[in-house]
Amino acid sequence: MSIFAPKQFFALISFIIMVGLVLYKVQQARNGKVPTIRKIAGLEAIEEAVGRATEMGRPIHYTPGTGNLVAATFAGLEVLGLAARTVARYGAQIIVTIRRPLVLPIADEIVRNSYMAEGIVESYSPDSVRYISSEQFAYAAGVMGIMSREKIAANIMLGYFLAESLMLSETGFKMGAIQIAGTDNRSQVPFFVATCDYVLIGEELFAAGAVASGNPLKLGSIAGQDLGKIYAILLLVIGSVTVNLGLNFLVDLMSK
Amino acid sequence: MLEKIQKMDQRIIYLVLLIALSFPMFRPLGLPVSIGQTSQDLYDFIDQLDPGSVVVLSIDYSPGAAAQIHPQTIAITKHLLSKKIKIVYMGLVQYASQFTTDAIAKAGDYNPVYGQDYVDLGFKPGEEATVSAMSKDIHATFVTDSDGTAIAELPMMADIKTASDIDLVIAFDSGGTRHWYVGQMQALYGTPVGCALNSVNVTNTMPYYDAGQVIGLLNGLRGAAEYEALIGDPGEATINLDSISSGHLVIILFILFGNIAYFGLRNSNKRKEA
Amino acid sequence: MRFAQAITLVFALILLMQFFLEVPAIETAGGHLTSWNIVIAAFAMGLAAFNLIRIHLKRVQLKRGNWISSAILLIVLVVQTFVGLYFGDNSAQYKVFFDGIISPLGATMYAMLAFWIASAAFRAFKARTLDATILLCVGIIVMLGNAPIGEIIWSQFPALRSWLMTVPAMAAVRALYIGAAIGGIAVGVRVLLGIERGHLGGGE
Amino acid sequence: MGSITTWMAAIGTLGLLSFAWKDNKFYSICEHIYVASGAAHALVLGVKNIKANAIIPLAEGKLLAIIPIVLGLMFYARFIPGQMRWTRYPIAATVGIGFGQSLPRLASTNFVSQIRATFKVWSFNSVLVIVGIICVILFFYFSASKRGQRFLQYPSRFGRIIMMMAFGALFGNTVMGRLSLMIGRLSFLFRDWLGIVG
Repeated sequence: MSIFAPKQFFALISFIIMVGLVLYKVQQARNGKVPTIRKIAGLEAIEEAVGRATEMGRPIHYTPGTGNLVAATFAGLEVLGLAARTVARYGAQIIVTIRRPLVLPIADEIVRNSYMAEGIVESYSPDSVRYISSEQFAYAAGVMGIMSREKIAANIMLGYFLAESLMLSETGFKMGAIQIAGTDNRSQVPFFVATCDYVLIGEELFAAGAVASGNPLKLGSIAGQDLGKIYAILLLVIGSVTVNLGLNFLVDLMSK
Repeated sequence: MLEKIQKMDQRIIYLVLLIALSFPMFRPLGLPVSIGQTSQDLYDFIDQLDPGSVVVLSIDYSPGAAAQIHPQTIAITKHLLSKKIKIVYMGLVQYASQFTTDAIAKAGDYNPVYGQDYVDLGFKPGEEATVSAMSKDIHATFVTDSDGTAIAELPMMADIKTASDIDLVIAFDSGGTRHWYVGQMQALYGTPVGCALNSVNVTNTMPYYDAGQVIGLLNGLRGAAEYEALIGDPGEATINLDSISSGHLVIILFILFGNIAYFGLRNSNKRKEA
Repeated sequence: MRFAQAITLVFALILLMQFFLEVPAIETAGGHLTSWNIVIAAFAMGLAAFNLIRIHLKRVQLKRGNWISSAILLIVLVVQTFVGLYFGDNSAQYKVFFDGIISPLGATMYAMLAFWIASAAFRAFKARTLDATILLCVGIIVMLGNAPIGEIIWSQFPALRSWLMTVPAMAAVRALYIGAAIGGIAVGVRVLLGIERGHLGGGE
Repeated sequence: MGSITTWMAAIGTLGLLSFAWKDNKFYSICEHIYVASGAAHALVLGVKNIKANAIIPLAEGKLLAIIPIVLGLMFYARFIPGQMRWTRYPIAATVGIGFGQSLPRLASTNFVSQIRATFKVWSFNSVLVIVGIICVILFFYFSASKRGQRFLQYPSRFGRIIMMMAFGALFGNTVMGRLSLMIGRLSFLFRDWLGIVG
């Protein structure tokens, strides 16, 4: 047992179980058993937002959040690919703003590939993906300036956000932009709920890219995610019942 | 009229809010602050200490949390100096000394003598290990004060050597240093521990207070204002708390107006349709 | 593409094992990876600076929009970088940029949230729907529980506030934590196994 | 009336505050200075990090330190026409490292610790917390069948109510903190800069 880091034993077990459940459903999907996944309202709205921006001849602002390369940032980048393809198809203009230098080349690659996938790589402008500043609020100040001066018609914010969430969404509101936002940071969700037209809350953000792609394997991973929820609920119920019966085995196991 | 409120320029909100926040700075409202039990306990504990007792103030907050905690430092410093209690300032977070200097300067006309009435041992890295080490031997742990003067040359430190010589430690904490004082000093040596916290950290400290491991605690700006009221010397926190009150009031009033306008308009539209 | 995908998977597995297991060799390898990441990120910063300079230089050359601001940006960028590299980032010279620009302006941006939160509350806190009504009522109760003025109105506001924070709010926040863990792991599986590879130049 | 840095800070503060009134030239200049300063700081730290984590170890004979330098340089292949594909290697590396660092923490602090913390002796509140958590989790159930959806209808509606209560509470609770920050800035302007308040 000594090779297991103290207190992480149960986290490891849970991690393996959750990964296993996702893999199981992905495999099922690969074998042709593709699950039906319910729609996510905010995603449907992306096309509407892009369409409206095209009509108005104004750009769309997109940010994959201000976090490092964590899962939420990736979820934001996954959706960026789809949003950028829609933008390319409509011939609209997208401005992607970046805080973390590492995210810059990835976002750039994704947007360029989207244009390539639509067969119009020549329409891709290298100025569409812009690094602003690594300092949290300098990034916010810069983006607020861009939103206001470029007169954006749509504002899409999907990823990890801190206090800048409200700075950006209030500015977007003042510009009269359609706003679609999503984050896994629970303390910022309330501000998105208060200011945006569509909000992806927590988990919906992680599922968004997969759902929007329609890719069967990705849809399978969402069904696997649902099995993970059942696992969590089972733990909650069993743990709570056993503790009240005076049995502490699950608590002890989880503390390992 | 109702329509105007509905579509009101946001800037009116900003302006009114700005005025509401500034006004108390020029003319304090002096709204009464009820004293919470946790603040009262900390005050009472310090108040019953004899002159010459030793209190360690561990200045462990970041500049970001200073708005909430620094007024607590000033208020407690005032109380201790007025009771002629000896103060040992130190810090487990790097900003300690700048706050200490400021607190002494703002404490008023007690003219404490450095080395006799108070000392500043400054920032000491090492986190929990430092607390453990100083509990056994303060002189060996710190060696010098924040200016580099040997502790042995500071008269008041002659009698302050281990945790048993300390009558109270207060952790002014925006991170997690209070856990170390409770774990290393209170649990092992029985030294009383008090806490001065930013609001975020209060909830998870309550178990210590309930268990008696922490004798009392101050909750953010509000706690500071309560302490200012207890020592009868309303200062920055009391004034700022007035600003907090007027700010909240303005926001709530705007929300109410917004709702009145919304429902008023909806009803009048319905009537028109009917 | 395959090779790149393999790099992603292997690096991730090493760090996963470093977290859960205590094997000295993996400990060392994980330490290397962490410090490599810092270096790679620093190189990416060069790319970012290039991006920033290109966009603003173009604006200055074409005298487009508020090109004066862009020119000022370029000057500050060059001067501060020079001072930081020449005198060091702990020098008194460099501290001027920190105390004069970064920290006060950061504090101001942060403080302006007071404005944004007020106007957002004015708009959103309207009893239009059930959702908005709950938001409105709970929001106001908590505000009144925080401000001393609330206590003057009704002495039980602080207690009610604390119940709202520790029971319903905590339940929802915990659930979001748990959901985010499960969702994050699913994203991880998609990326590590190459089901999602937009970032590596792969299409659907 | 303070030093040069106080004046710089005060002017910048007013510049940013002016955005609340209206986007304007003064704001734009302050914004660009701030953006530049933040980027320059990242650049300075970046150089420092390359020195500390790659150049110095390399000079000490730790040859492995060449790897991140090579990977980092591959980013710049994008400027050579036709060599774009090289940039995918540093990206692949950082993505792997990023997920390797963040995923286990999700399983540990987000998942296990949060679940364990709910195991409490039953009371009205503790049961409400558990029921609330389960209903919010079910609110996000994506792959329910038609029958499943009917079953989930009520729990997920309750979950939504709990969530809205939480958002209201978190929103309301943040107001105090944000007002404190603004009070801090105002007292900087009035006390430290203008000196009109004692």
